[in-house]
Amino acid sequence: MALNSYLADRRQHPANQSRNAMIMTHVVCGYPSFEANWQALEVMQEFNVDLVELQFPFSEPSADGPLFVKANQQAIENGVHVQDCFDFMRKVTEHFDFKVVMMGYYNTVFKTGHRAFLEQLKDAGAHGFILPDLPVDEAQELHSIASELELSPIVLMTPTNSDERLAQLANAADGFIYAVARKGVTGSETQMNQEVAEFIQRCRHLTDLPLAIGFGVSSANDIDFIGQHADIAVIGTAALKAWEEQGAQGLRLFFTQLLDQIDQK
Amino acid sequence: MALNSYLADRRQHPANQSRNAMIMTHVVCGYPSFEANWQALEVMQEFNVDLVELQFPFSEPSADGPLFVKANQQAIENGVHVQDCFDFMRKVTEHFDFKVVMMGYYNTVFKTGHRAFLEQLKDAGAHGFILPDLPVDEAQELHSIASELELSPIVLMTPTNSDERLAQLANAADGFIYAVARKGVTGSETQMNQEVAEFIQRCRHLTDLPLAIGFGVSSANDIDFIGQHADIAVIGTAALKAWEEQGAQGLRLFFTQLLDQIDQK
Amino acid sequence: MDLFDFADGREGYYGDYGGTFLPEILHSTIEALKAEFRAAKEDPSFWQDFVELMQSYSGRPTPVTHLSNLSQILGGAQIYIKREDLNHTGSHKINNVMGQGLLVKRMGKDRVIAETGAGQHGYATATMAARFGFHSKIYMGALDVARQRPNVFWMENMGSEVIAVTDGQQTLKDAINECLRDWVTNMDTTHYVLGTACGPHPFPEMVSWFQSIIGKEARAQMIETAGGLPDRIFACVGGGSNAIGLFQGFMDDSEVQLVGCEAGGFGPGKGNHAARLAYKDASVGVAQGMKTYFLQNDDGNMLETHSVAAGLDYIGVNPILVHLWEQDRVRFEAVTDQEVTEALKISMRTEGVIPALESAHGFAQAIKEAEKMRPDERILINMSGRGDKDIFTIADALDDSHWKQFIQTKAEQYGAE
Amino acid sequence: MDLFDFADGREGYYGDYGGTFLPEILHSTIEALKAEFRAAKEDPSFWQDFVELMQSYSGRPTPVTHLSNLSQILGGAQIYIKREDLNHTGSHKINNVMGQGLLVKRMGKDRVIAETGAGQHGYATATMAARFGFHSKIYMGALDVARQRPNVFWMENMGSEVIAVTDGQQTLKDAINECLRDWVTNMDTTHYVLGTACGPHPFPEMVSWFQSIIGKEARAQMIETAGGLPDRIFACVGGGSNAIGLFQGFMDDSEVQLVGCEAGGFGPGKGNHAARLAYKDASVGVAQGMKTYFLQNDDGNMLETHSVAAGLDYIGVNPILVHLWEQDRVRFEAVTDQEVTEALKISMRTEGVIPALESAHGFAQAIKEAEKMRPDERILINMSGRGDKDIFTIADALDDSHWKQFIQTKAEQYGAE
Ligand SMILES: Cc1ncc(COP(=O)(O)O)c(C=O)c1O
Ligand SMILES: Cc1ncc(COP(=O)(O)O)c(C=O)c1O
Repeated sequence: MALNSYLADRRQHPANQSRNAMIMTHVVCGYPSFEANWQALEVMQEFNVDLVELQFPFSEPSADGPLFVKANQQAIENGVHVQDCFDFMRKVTEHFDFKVVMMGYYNTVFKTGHRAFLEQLKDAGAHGFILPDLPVDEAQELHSIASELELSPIVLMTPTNSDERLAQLANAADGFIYAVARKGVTGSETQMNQEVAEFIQRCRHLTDLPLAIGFGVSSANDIDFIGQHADIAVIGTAALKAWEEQGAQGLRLFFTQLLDQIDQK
Repeated sequence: MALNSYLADRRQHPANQSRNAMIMTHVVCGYPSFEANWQALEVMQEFNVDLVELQFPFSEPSADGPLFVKANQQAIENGVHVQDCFDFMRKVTEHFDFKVVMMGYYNTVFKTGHRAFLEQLKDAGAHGFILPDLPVDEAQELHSIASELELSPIVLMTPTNSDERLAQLANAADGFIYAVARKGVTGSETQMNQEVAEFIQRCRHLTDLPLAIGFGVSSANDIDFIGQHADIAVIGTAALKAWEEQGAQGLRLFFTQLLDQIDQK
Repeated sequence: MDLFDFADGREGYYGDYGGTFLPEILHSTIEALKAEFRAAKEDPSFWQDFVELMQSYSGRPTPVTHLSNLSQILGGAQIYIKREDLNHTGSHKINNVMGQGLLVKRMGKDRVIAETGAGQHGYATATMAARFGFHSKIYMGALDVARQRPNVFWMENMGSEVIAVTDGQQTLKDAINECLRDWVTNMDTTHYVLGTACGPHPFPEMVSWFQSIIGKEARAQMIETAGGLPDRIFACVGGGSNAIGLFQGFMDDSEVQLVGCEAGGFGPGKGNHAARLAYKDASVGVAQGMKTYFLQNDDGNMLETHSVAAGLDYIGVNPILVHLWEQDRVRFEAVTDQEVTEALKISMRTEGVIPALESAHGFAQAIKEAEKMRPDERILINMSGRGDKDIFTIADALDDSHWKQFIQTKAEQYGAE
Repeated sequence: MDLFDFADGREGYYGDYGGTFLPEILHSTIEALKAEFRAAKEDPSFWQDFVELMQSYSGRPTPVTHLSNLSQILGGAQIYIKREDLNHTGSHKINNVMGQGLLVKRMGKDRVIAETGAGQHGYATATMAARFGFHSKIYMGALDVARQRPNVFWMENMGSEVIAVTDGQQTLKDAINECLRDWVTNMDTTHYVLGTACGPHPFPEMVSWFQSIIGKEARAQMIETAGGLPDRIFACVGGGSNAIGLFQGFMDDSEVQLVGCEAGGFGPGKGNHAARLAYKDASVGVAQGMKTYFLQNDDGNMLETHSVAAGLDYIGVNPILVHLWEQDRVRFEAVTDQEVTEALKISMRTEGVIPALESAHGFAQAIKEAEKMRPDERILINMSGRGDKDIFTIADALDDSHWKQFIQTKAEQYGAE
C-alpha cells in the first residue's frame, strides 16, 4: 500500500544516503499546544525525518511512560478533542514531506466507530495507525476496513512473543513492523545489545516489511545499531524531553547531536 | 456494747429534747485537709451532733456519689494514709463529745489485716465501723473480732432486701442499723415519702437497734420525717456541699437552717 | 447456565463484552496465565486447597445473618445478609486474592503487584503476599492514598511497597494503568493480582470463579437457615466481583431476582456518580484491557466519577454483568450517597452491623424494596465488607464533631513532638 | 476438673479468691442473677441457642490457623493461633456479651450498662444492645475516651450513650466503679454487662462459661487440624476472660502447659506495668466486687498502671486464674511494650495477621518460647482480637511519620470548615 511504497522510495532519499536507518518521530497532539507541535514538526522536517507518529491523546495511556502520560493528560485538559487531532493532521500532511501515522489507543477508534475513524484518518492524509492496546486477535474488522482504505495497520512485535506468534503478527501487518526492543513502557532506556539484535533477527526472518525499532532511542550509537539490524529508528521520549527543556532550540540541538555525525559520514 | 449504750443515753441528752432524731454527720479524712476537718467537726459539735462517721479515703469508692468520690480521691492525692486517719481519729475522739465510727471500704481493713485494723480502730477511740462493700456473708471473722473488741459493725439495710435477708442482716448488726432510704449512691436527693416510711417499718419489725436513715438528708423536713419513723438522721453530702461553698461559715449556716427550727420547738 | 462455556462464542467474551485488550508484550504472559488458570480450574484438588485455605486462614464459611429487627421495622420481606465482612481483612476481596496467590505459587512467580482504590484489595493483597512470602507492590492513586491512609498503613506494615500514583485523576483507574506499566516490564517474575472481575480475560472469569465461593455457600445457607431461596438478591457493584460472586450461586434459579447496586453519588448526570448501567451516562468502550460500559465522553476519554464509597468509584464494570443485564437476568439500580448514609445508620442502630460504605449500597436498595414486599418473601444482601475501614469517611458523612475534635487533638500532639 | 463445682468450698470462691463484695442494695439483684444464670447453665437449650447465635451473627466457629512461616523462621515449635479476631466486632469480647444478652432477655430487663477500657467490650456491648433492642450506656474513663475515639464513635452510632468518667485515673477501673454506681440506682431495669472474668460472683463464672466456647472449639480443632493437642497455650491476661476461655478447653489435659501473658509495660516496678502475677508488685486485696491480686499500695489504694495495650491495663485479675496459678496449673509471664511491638511487626510481615496489642502479648511470649522448643511440638496462641482498632496506638508505637502527616492534614481540613 501507500506506506510500503513510500518507505521503499524513501530509503533512496538524499538524506538517507549517509543514514543507515530511517527516522520516525513522535508528537502528542495538542501538547503542549498545537502551535508547539507545529514548531516541533518544522524542526523534524529540517532534519529530514521520514515518518511522524501523531498521538491522539487518551485518558488511559497504559502503554506509555511518565512523560507521555503527562502529555496525554495535559492535552486533554487543554481541551483537545479527536476532531482537533484530525484537523491538525490534515494541516500537517498537506504541509510537510514526511508521512504521518496515527498513534493512540483503541478506545478512541472504537468510540468513533471503526469505519468512521479510518475514513477520517484517510481523509486527513495519514498512511497508517498504531494501536498498542489492540491485539491482532481483536483487530480483524478494523484491519479489513483499513485494507479497503489503503491504510496500514502497524503491528507491534515484542521479545516475549514466540516465533509462532510473531508469524501470526507478521501476517496481520502492513506498512512496517514496530519491533519493541524491550519490555516496559515508552521512555526508559534500552541497551542496544546482542539480545536486541537477536530479537530483530527473529522478526526479520518472519517478515519482509521494514522493521522500526522503538523504546529508548536517544543517541547516535542507537541509530547506528538499529541501522545495522533494522530499518527505522523510532525517536519518542528523548525528543520530547529535549523540547521540554529548551523548546524548538532544544529539539534542534538534540537532532544535531543525534544525526549530524551520521549525516556527515 | 459501748455504742448501743451511748445511743440509748444520748437520746436523753438536752440537745435531743426537741429533736425527734439524733444526728450523724460525715467527714472524709484529710479532705480538703485535716485542719478543715477539725473546723468542720467543731461546727458539728456546736450543733450537738450525736455521731460522726470518719471516712478513710479509698481509691475505688464505688458506693459513693460524685462529691465524696472527689473527696476520697483528693485526700489520697494530698498524701493521706491509713495511719494518718487513725491518728486524726484519736485526736477527735479525745477532744469531742460525739462518738465516732469509721466509714470506709473493706480493702482498707483487709489490707491492714482484720485484727490489726480493729485494734487500731479501738485504740483510736472509735465505737464502730461501716463498710458498705462488705456483705455480712463475708464478714463473720471481722465481726467476731469486733465483738471481742467491743466495736459495733454497722450493717446496712436496703429497700431491695427481702424480709428474710433483713432478718439475717439484723442478726449480724450491732450499735445501730444504717437503713439506706433508696437505691443509688450517696448524694442524690431522696423523697421522704410513704415508701420510705414503709421500708423503715419493715426494718423496725426486725430489729430493736436504733435506725439511722441515710442518703440525701438535706432539710428540716427530712429530719422531722426521720424522727417520726426512725432514730438517727445521717447528714452527709449536704453538709460537705455547704462546706465546699463557704467553709466553716457555710457549714454553720447549713446546720442553723437544718436544726434551729427544730431545736426551738 | 455456565457463563464460562465459551464453546459457542469467542473465549473471554460474554455477549459483546469482555475480551483481552492488552499490549502485545503481555500476550505470552496472559496466555500462560490462561493455561495455568484453566489447569487449576480443571483440577479439583486446587479448589479444595482454596476452600481449605479460606477456612483456616479467613474463617470461611462466613455465615448468613437474619436481620430480624430491620425486617420487622420495614414491615416487608425478611432480610438476610451474607457476612463477607467477617473475612480476614474485612471484605470479600480476600477470596480472590488468596485464590490468585495459590495460582502464583503454581506459576512459580515470586512477586505480585496490585491496584487498589478503597484500599481493601491492596490490604488483602499485602496480606496474601505476607502469608505466601511474595514481594509486593501496591499501586494506589495519590488521592486515594491521602483518603485511605489507614489501609496504606497496614499494607506497608505487612511489607508491601505502596506507590502513590500521581497520573490522571489519581484514583483507581490510574492505579490500574500503572499496574499494567509495571507488568509489561516485569512479567517474568510478576503476577498482576487484579482486584475485581474486570480487566482482560481471563481476569473476569478468574476473579468470578474465586468469588463464586460466596454464592455457593450462600445458596446452601439460605435453604438451611432461611428455609428457602431468596426472592431477591442485592449486591453493590464497583468492578463487580462481590456481585458476580454471590449471583453465581443463584444463576440457575430463574425465580431469584438479581439486583446490582451502583454508586449513584450525587444523582444522575455525568461526573456526579459512578453508575455505569443504572443511569444513562455510560457507553460501550474498550479500556483497561476489556470491552464494557464506561463512563466516558464522546472522544472515548474517561469522565471523572464520584461516590462516597471509594470502592465503587470506578469508570468501568464487569463485562459478565453487562451481558446478564442485557439479557434481563440482572437488574441494575443506583443508590445515592445520601441514601447510603441513611441505610448505614439504620443498620448500625437496629442490628449492630456496620456495612462498608460499598456494601451499604446493597443495603439501601434492599431497604427500599423490602418495604413493598411481603413478610414471607426473602431478601439476601451481600455485606461485602465491614465499615470500620471507613471511619474517616463515615465520620465526615455524619459530620461527627467529637471525631473531628479527636483528630485535631491528635494532630496537635504530633505537632508538638 | 470442674472449676465451678463449689460443693467442697464456698460458692463463688476459687481457693481463697473470688467472692461477692458488693453493696447490700445489690444483694437481691445478684441473687436473682445467680439464679437465672444457674438455670440457664443447667438448660441445655440455652447453650445451644448461644452457639447458634454466635454462628449466625458472629461467624463462629473461628478457625485455628497454622503460622507456618513464623514457625519456620523461629525454627522451633509449630505455632497455631485461635482466630478470635475474626469474630464480629473483632474480638472475643462478643462471646461474653451475646451470652449475657441472652440472659438479659431471659430476665426481662431492657437496659444494659457496661464499662470499657480499650473500647472493645463497649463496642461489643453496644452491638449486642442494638441487636437485642436494649437501651445501653457505656462507661469509659475519660482518658480512654480520648485515646480510643474510633470505638467511641461506633458505640455512639450503634445507639449507645457513652459516658466519659472523670474520676480517679479516668481509666477502666473508674469506669467499673461508675457502672456499679449506675447499677445500684437502676438494678430493676438494668443488667450490668461486665466485660471480663472479674468482679463479684457470678461474673467470673458466667464470663468464663460464655468464653469457654473458645477452648471447646480450639481443642477439637487442634486435634483435627494440627494432629494433636498443643504442648503450650498462650493467652494474654487483662481481666482474664480470653485466657480462661481458651484454657478451659484444656483443663483436664495435664500435659498441656497454660501460660498467661500479662502487660509488662516498661518492665518491673510499681506503676510501670499491669502485671499482677508475673511480677512481684501486686498483693491480695478486695475491690471491684472480688478478692484477688491487685496492684495496690500498703494502704490498699490502687496504683497507676501502664501498658501499651489499653485492654490489659487493669489493676486486678481473674480470681480463677490466681487459684490456678497457685496450684501451678497456669504459669504467668509478663511481656514488655517493646517486645509486643516486635511481635506485632513479625506477625504482620511473615503471616499477614494483625493481632490486637493485647493479643500480641501472647504472641510475644510464644515467640520467645517457641525458639527453644522442638519442631514437632505445638503451640497455640489466642489471637483474642484484631489490631485494626489500635491503629492510632500502633502508629504511635511505630512512630509512623506518614500517619502523623495524614492526621495533621485531616485536622487542617476540619479546622478550615
Ligand atoms: C467492601 C467492598 N465492597 C465492594 C467493593 C466493590 O468491588 P466489587 O464490585 O469488585 O465487589 C469494594 C472495593 O473495594 C469493597 O472494598
Ligand atoms: C482484643 C483483646 N484481648 C484481650 C483483652 C483483655 O481482656 P481479657 O483478659 O478479659 O481477655 C481485651 C480487653 O479489652 C481485648 O480487647
